[in-house]
Amino acid sequence: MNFEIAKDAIDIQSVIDKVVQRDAGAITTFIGTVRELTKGKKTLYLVYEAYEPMAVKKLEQIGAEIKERWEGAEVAITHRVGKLDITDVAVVIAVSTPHRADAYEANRYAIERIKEIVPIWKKEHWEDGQEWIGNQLETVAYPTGKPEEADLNE
Amino acid sequence: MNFEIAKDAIDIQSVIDKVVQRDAGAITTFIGTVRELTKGKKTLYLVYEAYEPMAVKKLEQIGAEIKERWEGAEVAITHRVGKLDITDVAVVIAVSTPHRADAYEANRYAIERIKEIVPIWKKEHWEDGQEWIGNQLETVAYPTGKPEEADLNE
Amino acid sequence: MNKILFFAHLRDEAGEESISLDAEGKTVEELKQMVAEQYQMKRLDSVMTAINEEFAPGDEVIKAGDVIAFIPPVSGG
Amino acid sequence: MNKILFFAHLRDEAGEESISLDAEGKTVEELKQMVAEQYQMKRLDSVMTAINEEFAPGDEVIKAGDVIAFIPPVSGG
Repeated sequence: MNFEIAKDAIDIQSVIDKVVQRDAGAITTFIGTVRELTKGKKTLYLVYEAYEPMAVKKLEQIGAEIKERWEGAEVAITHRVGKLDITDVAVVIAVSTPHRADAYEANRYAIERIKEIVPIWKKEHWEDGQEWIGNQLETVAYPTGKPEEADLNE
Repeated sequence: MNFEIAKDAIDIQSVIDKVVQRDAGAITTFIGTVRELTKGKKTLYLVYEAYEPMAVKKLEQIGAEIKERWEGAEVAITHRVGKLDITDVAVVIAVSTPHRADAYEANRYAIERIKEIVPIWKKEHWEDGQEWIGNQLETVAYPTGKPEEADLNE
Repeated sequence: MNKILFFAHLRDEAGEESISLDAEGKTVEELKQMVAEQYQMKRLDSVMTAINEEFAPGDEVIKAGDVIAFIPPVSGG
Repeated sequence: MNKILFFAHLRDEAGEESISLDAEGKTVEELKQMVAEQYQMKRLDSVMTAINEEFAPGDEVIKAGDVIAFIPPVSGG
């Protein structure tokens, strides 16, 4: 199973092991970690939620897209759900390819696609509140159950 | 010691651990592995040799260049020397940054710089011979002690 | 009957993980409007819809037994 | 005296990991020529030179005690 949703800490090496191949000269990994500061605001922890069966299907789709675009690529992705503390690993993407340029490009493609089509959401918890983060660019936020005046007039 | 030459197998996780930071949201790694086929020719194994003290200095220099260009970046690089078999890990580059685009770019920069300035050489061993590989683009090769006619006329 | 799944802020607004209702013959858009009124949900416009774990356009007609999920803008990664 | 280090194919050609000779006052280019003749090495043109573990230009003058390394095009990574 190269594409997984995990409830516990992700073992990075085991994700890498899935893409090792004799004809690969390069493996890239992307490790998304929980950052303490976003625009000066201090995060205490995050909670990730997934629509799990669909999320796995969409991760598989991303893998298929990559194999079609980058010849000889192997891909494995594990995304964690539940409560994550600062520096915890939320997602690991491993891509192997014969040559290194492809490994970087295909890996970058994977994270961008995750942020577009994979049904996973994060809720940020700060000292003064919490919020479901609205989209992958972190520009749209949906305050939990408490619409702001501005939202009502949108 | 974020910049090392290793004589034994590289523990990838331990390289990653060196760049974990509370203000990083992204860690990228590049893992260079020994590929079996290069341009249809079958490699049996590789031997890497380094001018070790200078290689460490040059890896440190690359780290300093990255920290100057990408704010908030942390970098760790370990390159292995000695005999490596197919799929063995030759080099691990880990870069953490607050935002993901930087983590990819800075990591890519590191591997390209390694191939330019770090005094490490690989000797490929095939069924029918062996050869010190001449440069990072793998376009110039130096047959071991047996110059070809073409080389003499260069 | 159809199962309707809510996630993220929609789950908080609905106060439910899922509901059951009969949406057979309705389009995705019609169902959205119905649910938005019933649960006083805002911003369903920016929410995508999945039928049986695959994204579906607003004019797709729902069949009996289809599982519908409302997918707010995602923020994984 | 100066220590001269060889690597990769140069080591194979020289048959030595290192040699000692007096290069004080010579430029890097002059030393290269001298060594190339003595060890019948080709392609020293494409070889870089390090003095005390730092790359040095061809016109740099070698001092007593400097450690010189000839650095063939690298192929790590």
